[in-house]
Amino acid sequence: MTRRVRLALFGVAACGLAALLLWSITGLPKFGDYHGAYGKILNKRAPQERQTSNVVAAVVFDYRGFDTMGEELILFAAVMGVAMLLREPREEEAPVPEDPVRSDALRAFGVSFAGATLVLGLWIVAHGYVTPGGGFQGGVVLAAAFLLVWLAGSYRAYRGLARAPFVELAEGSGAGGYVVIGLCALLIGDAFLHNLLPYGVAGKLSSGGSIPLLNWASGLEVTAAFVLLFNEFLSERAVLIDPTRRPS
Amino acid sequence: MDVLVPLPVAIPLLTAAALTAFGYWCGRRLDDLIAIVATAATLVISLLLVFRSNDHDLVYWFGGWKPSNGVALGISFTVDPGGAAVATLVATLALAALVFSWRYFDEVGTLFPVLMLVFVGAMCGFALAGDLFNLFVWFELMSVVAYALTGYGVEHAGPLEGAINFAVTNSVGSFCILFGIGFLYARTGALNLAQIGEALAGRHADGLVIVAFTLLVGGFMTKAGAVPFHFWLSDAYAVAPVPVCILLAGVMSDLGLHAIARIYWTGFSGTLTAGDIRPVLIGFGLVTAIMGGFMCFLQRDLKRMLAFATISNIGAVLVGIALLTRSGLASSIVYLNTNGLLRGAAFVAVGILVRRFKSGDELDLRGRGRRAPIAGVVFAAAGLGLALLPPFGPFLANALVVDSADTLGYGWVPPVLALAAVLSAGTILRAAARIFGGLGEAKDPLFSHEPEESQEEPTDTRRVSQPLLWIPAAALALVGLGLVFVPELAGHALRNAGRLVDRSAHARELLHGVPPPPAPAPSYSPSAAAYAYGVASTLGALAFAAFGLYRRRLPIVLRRAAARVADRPVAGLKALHSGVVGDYVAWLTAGIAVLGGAVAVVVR
Amino acid sequence: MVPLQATITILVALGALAVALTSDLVRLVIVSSAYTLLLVVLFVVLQAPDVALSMLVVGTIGYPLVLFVAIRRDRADD
Amino acid sequence: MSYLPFVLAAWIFLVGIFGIVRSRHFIHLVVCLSLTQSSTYVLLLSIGYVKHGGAPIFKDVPLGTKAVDPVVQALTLTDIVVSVTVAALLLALAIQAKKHAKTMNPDELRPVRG
Repeated sequence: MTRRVRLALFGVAACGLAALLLWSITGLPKFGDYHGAYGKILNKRAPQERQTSNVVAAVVFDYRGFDTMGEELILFAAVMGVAMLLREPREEEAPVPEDPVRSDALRAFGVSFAGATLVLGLWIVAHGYVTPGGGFQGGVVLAAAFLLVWLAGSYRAYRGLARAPFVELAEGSGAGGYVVIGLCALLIGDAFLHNLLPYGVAGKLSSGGSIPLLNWASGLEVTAAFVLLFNEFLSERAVLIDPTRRPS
Repeated sequence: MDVLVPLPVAIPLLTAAALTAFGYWCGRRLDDLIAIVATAATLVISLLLVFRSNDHDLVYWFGGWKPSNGVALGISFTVDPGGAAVATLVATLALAALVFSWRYFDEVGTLFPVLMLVFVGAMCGFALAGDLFNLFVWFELMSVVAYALTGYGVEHAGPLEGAINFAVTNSVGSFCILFGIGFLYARTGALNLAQIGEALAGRHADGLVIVAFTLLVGGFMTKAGAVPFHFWLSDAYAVAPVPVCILLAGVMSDLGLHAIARIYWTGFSGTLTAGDIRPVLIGFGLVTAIMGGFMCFLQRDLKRMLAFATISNIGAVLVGIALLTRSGLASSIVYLNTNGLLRGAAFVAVGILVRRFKSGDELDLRGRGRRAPIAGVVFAAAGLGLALLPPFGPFLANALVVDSADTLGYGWVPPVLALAAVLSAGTILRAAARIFGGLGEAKDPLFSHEPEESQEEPTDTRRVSQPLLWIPAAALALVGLGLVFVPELAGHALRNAGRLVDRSAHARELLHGVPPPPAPAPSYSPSAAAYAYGVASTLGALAFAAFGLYRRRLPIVLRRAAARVADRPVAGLKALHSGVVGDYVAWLTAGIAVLGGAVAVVVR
Repeated sequence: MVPLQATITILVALGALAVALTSDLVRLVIVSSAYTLLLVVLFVVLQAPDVALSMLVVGTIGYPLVLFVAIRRDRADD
Repeated sequence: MSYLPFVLAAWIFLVGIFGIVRSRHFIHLVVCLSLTQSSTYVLLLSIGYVKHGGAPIFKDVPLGTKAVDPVVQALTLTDIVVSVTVAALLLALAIQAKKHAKTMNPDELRPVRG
């Protein structure tokens, strides 16, 4: 199929699809007139039942916590997939990138900036169920703190911070921890992912029952996944497949 | 609530996470072994769930969030024997694949078993999900793993192209699904499939419902590989490593259809009547079955051949579902399970050939397969099973379709299905005869290009012990053929289908916890007409295999006439499968538009 | 529908078109980052601060990085 | 006017697919795929919007204040973070295509098909 034919086919098809989509849009409730029961009920129930002021977090980590487990595993699997796809053949010795930054002042600035980012990330994770934020968003920020060390500091210092086996341990623990919390409820006779802890008082960091646990597990998982992802992309060598790992 | 229900998902996923966390400290071999044990445990639990859900569906609410006043607050798994059987199929095929791939992927450390385990968990979750968005999450998870595994052979253009085409088309398909979910959520305020069904039931189907149905079905057809959403499938399955193909072709494609059946019956059957939708879906199914069979005939690359055979089978399963009757649904359950096992067995046989002879090319392997007799027997047995040979599973499934189609006045459907079986199974038998019997000619200009040289090889062939190769092949073939001897298999399938078809009873059980009274399994025996179709298609497949082998010995007049009729369509069909992702996405868009237009016309 | 919502809606629509039509890769990164920021604003307007924060961290950290590395790989071998 | 955000979602969806179909470069293609995905966020959030409703966070406002739908936000929130890693997976494939097949043009990376 030539480009021209392809675009012609798409043009006709897209007109049909556009007509379908517009047709269905006329059946939607008007913008702002939504009356679905699910969200309304949760908005009413979650702050009382779960002592979480952020209902979105309650949905993510409690009412629909099982979805989040799946999403977390998507993240996990995608990063594992990247590691597999970007592996180097073992014979090829990838060169270690040189340290591009020469100015000590810049380094000091970068490292302190990384520290600030780290604190910000922790804060976003920690307050996820009180105010906007949570493990997913905060995890990305935490990974960015590591990235800043790479950008501003030396590659070697970064490798020291983000040693592959430990990042893998963190990633596996984050993903596995979520499942384990679910299984713990099963062990004590409740449903999978049933709440384990007392709820506390809404607005406090100790509120929300199991939500903080799951939140931190996700935060760990997302941080580790993004650090691994950045590792793979920046060094473009197989950090995960260490030839020393097994006698070959 | 049954404590076993979350385990088919939790066990493989937790094991995958643990292998990643501690992989550095645990030795090689151990991780393969752990993966195999975890998959075996998943298999046992899924099988237990088949039996436990025999009398009534097992409804499981995650987090203990039971519905209040008919509004689902949390996420449910709805386990019926059909869904549990699919989960069992997933675990069975994965077990065979992991045994077969012992020491196969040493190069990537723990990554391969980890990804396979996640794949298993995702597919089990998909098979059991009762919540539309949850279904979508598992869909995404299994897709992501499948893209990565397909692209395993990164040093060659084929796997990269296959994986990219796979990823892009399926992602677009998944966005269509998410759009459909959004539309349904706007209308019903629900994500639970049964609750959506309750909200839609009895209302007139307007544009929103029709388009939501179209987008969901179109998206899942992309995963299943129904024409014209199928182009990515042959590119991907032809290049993925054999152990991955076992899962992709054996069950992942069928899962898309499993989802379509569930979504129609639980969600839409109260508003879109079967009589309206039936012709549209049957049309898509038949075109898929014939097109897949025809393209199958043109292949010499065995993996690509089996990929098109998968497409042809998918068409047949889709027709079973598309009849929108209890028998049709029962047929699809039987078909999906037995065909999946047989296709998996055929892929293992191809894997044995690739490992032994470093080639997956029918012409190149001519006669050389005599030195791998077990692979030959498995391959031929799979071919005969897929050719609807009585009394095996595919025949039984087809028999259910034959009877149901006759009563609906669709008596012309079974002959077309039999033709599709002749085309695809005949081609598999042709390859079996040429490779393992040395029959036929050594060249055929009609065939597509020969496979790339990128056939993946194990790190060291000598270290692989032979039983690890042929035991999975033989086991899958035996289970696939032997499944039909389960007492009252068709009766159980019919009873299970009957529970899914009764939408309001199903919703009452799910949302209000009122289980329907257990119904006895009806007894079923295939009619004489069904036997006639079975015998005819088996003989037809054998004749077609002979035709494929000795086509060039036909009288020259006949061949010229055939060339005049067939050459241009053949060239056109080959050209359509261009391998360019832009083309595929354009076809996908066209497919959605046609599907939506057709549904709109029949409903209005 | 208030004017603010209408304005940001139209801006996002134009941004999407710009992303699809930009072929130059470096410009693409800039255009798609701008598009992401427009989405962040839209999500805030739609009263979804959590989602906006998600989009913000992803649009400023995740996407630019992987895109830049991919572009460098693309340029490296030419 | 009252359907504008939904039309926007449909528009982004179609424009994104258009970008994929006409793309001559894998990186552009991946960006267009993410663009298409963003249409689903716009759709879901617009559906859940309630006029004069606040964010579903009841920290400094009394309980029972009118708020938008929290469920659609939960669905999109995680998906956004996940989408980067999926895009990264595709880019990894594209990087390898460049390395081993020396092209990032989908039209050129084409073993003979049929």
